[in-house]
Amino acid sequence: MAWTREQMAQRAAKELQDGFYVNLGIGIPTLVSNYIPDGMTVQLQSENGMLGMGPFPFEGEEDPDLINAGKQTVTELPTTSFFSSSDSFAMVRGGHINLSILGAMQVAQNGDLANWMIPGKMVKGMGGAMDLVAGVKKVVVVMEHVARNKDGSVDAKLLKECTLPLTGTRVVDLVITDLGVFAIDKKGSAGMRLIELADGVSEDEIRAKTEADFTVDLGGGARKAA
Amino acid sequence: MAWTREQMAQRAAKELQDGFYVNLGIGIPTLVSNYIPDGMTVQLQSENGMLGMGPFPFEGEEDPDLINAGKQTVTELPTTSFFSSSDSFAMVRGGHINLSILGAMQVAQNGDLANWMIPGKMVKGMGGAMDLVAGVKKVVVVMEHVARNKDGSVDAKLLKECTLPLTGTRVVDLVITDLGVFAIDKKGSAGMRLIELADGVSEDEIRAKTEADFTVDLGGGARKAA
Amino acid sequence: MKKVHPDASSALAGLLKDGMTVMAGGFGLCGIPDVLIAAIRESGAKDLTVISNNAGVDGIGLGVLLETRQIRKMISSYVGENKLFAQQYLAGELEIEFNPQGTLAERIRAGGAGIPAFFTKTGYGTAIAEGKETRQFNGENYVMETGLWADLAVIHAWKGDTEGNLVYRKTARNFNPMMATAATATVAQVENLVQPGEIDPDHIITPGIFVKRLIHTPNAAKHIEQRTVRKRAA
Amino acid sequence: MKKVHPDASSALAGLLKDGMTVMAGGFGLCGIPDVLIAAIRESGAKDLTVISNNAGVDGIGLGVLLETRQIRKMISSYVGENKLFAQQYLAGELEIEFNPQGTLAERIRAGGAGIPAFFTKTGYGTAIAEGKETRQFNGENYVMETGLWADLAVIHAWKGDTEGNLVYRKTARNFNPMMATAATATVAQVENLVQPGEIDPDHIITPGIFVKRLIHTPNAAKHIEQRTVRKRAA
Repeated sequence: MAWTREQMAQRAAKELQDGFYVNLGIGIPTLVSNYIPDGMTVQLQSENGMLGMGPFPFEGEEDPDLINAGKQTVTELPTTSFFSSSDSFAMVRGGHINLSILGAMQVAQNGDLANWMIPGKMVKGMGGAMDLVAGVKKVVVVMEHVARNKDGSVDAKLLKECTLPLTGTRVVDLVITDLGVFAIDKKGSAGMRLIELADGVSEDEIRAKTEADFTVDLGGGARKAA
Repeated sequence: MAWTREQMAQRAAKELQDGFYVNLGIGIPTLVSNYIPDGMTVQLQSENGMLGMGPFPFEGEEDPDLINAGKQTVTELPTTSFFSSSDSFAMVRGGHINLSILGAMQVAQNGDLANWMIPGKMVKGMGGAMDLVAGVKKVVVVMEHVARNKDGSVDAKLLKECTLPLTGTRVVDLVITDLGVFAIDKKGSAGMRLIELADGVSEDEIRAKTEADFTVDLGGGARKAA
Repeated sequence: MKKVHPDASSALAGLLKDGMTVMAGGFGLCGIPDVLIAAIRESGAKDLTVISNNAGVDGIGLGVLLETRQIRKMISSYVGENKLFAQQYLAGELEIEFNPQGTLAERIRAGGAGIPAFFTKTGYGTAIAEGKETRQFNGENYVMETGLWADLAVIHAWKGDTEGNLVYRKTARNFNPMMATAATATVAQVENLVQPGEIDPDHIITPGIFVKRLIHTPNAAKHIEQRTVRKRAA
Repeated sequence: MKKVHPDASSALAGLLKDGMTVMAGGFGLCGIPDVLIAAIRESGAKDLTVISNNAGVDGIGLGVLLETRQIRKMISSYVGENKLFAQQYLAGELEIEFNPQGTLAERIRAGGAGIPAFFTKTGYGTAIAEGKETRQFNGENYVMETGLWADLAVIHAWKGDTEGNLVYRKTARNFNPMMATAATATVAQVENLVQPGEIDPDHIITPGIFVKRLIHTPNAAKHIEQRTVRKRAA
């Protein structure tokens, strides 16, 4: 049984540490904020110019001047600070954010990431994604293991090489899918390692749905797979 | 009769225009603030992080947190804003300051300026001078026409080429000395022009005390001199 | 020097021309200079290159300049919310230059700070780096990006004094302060107009030197793109 | 994560080592982290490279680290007020790298912003540009300068909350905010310590992310280098 979106978010929350400053992308990454362990202090950064992001406002208390990078109304906390876009990305680019959790279309075994455009479709733009993956110390991708097409076929998303235009090269440290968790040696040559399986998911299932080469290291020694 | 320091400052004040943002160096340039014409609004910038600098404080009202770039106690005005050193020099380097008035050891006929070090003597540093002359739109030098040595001899300060280490190349627009005023075509090839004489000073006196080549343009047509 | 003007048309008088480059502040619909944008629409100035993180939505923000086809080119990081934009782009009527959001912000900051070029990791090895100089520093790969400068910047601020000193409110700050520094003329719309001295000088984000003209827009409409709320505990 | 420490020695514990690079905020004697500097002196850490606009005066500010010969090299824009500095320099005991003040400020800002190098007009054609890459952009000449990063930054702020959010007072801001961003560890001394939420989030200059530790120094001495006054009208 694969992990649900909530379970994937819960797994991603295990990457948090006390005192971390974290940027969460839209979609499943946003859910991670629901699983910050009690007693742990984590400040969320929103790249449009806010550190210390609070939850959505109560109805009737929305403030048009207080939004996150997904343009959603949010709230402030006692720890909040506001700053300009250049100061915000100085923070990102300068390596001050501990962790970025975001979605992806494709991840390659060397840590390459594609999540901003599909050739032939209308391009909306990369927003802050290229800056985040290039600048943040640790980058965690949370995504479905495979892409499901309208005709019912599936495409692998964990690849030897990305086929879509890249968001960044050698930027991903960890990939959490509905089937398991992979660590990537993005600066070195050790490639990708399968380090966890979702409940009831087998190595064989993962192998069948993964194009990338990976070794297996499920708490024991590493084994070569794929 | 050569101009006094006060008269040189008065002459420099004629370069001010309503709405100008101006940076004044230490020495005679500081005196320029005494001659801002009535009804004209000029904001003074201090490169340590202040725009809208007021006069010295009344005795007993000095604030250690409120100093100018010469480390002198100053006051704030209703128009004042404070900012960091990087924001301050972004303002300078970005060409937002209209006018910089500063002292010099030597000025060359192409606009080269030397005012920060004398080889063989202890070097104190250039502070913000190199940034100011490179970044500010118009640079006015106010200085004695010649340097008087301890043995009574004099050295020319307006030169064909500076002999001291440079603060900037092709940066000076106007030189006001105790003997007269020179305009410099710092970006072009027209060189230096004598455009005003101090009261009672002759072209001959200036020619004798100036090593630089210059043309003469005292309200009439330009004439070749030196 | 009187910087305060009675309305947007007066504040923009003499500053608009066909083919010019305009920076417009805001992120999404937050902190956008909508009153000044409306006046640009009224002016009819066309063939504009507009530098703005987003392109507004249909009928709001820069969307109103798309309706009248006054924009020839956008330099943005994300334009996803605008259907008219997509139409005009696919019809070849509109050019787009995508910049990563942080690169865009830094290019504007650099333009205003007299820095013609800088190096950044962002976009190395991607389509964004194509045709650009790359270089290694300490074993890491970087792309050279250039500073941006506009003929005109239109920005929105929360409060301004008559000297042009500005402060911003919450995330409505975004691109406004950098854009104020990176244009030949900057015009600001402020929700609250006060006298010099009424803003604590330690709180000023944009010193008046960067603001050529300003207008008071106390009743400018504010829009929410994604209204997200939570339930109150019962 | 408790950021507030009881005293300077505790706040610097584990962060000091011989041969390290330290940034110290302040301009002249204004906004200098003198309590933290005193603790560096007590620690005895030596062979320091210190990045600071000035070198203090004899017996005050960085001057106290010159007395104990803990500084091997200074990166500064102006060191004119310090006799001990001149002595040690002329004796060959102290190295100095002069940077134009704006270049120094921008190099620190760049280091903190992940920018390894940038171009500036400042110093083109002077001794400062020797050995550095130069390049033309739009017909103007520029020098390439690199970002700076330190092992430790010690800074002074007017007010800080326990999260490390900081605000500065008047011209005591100077180099402190950039240095906070450009070091592996930043330690701040604050004149006023408050709880999170007591500083308006629109007024915060240094967000807490940049501050690893802080101490409360309500009684730190402040010094005036050039006491200049005017007469009251009779």
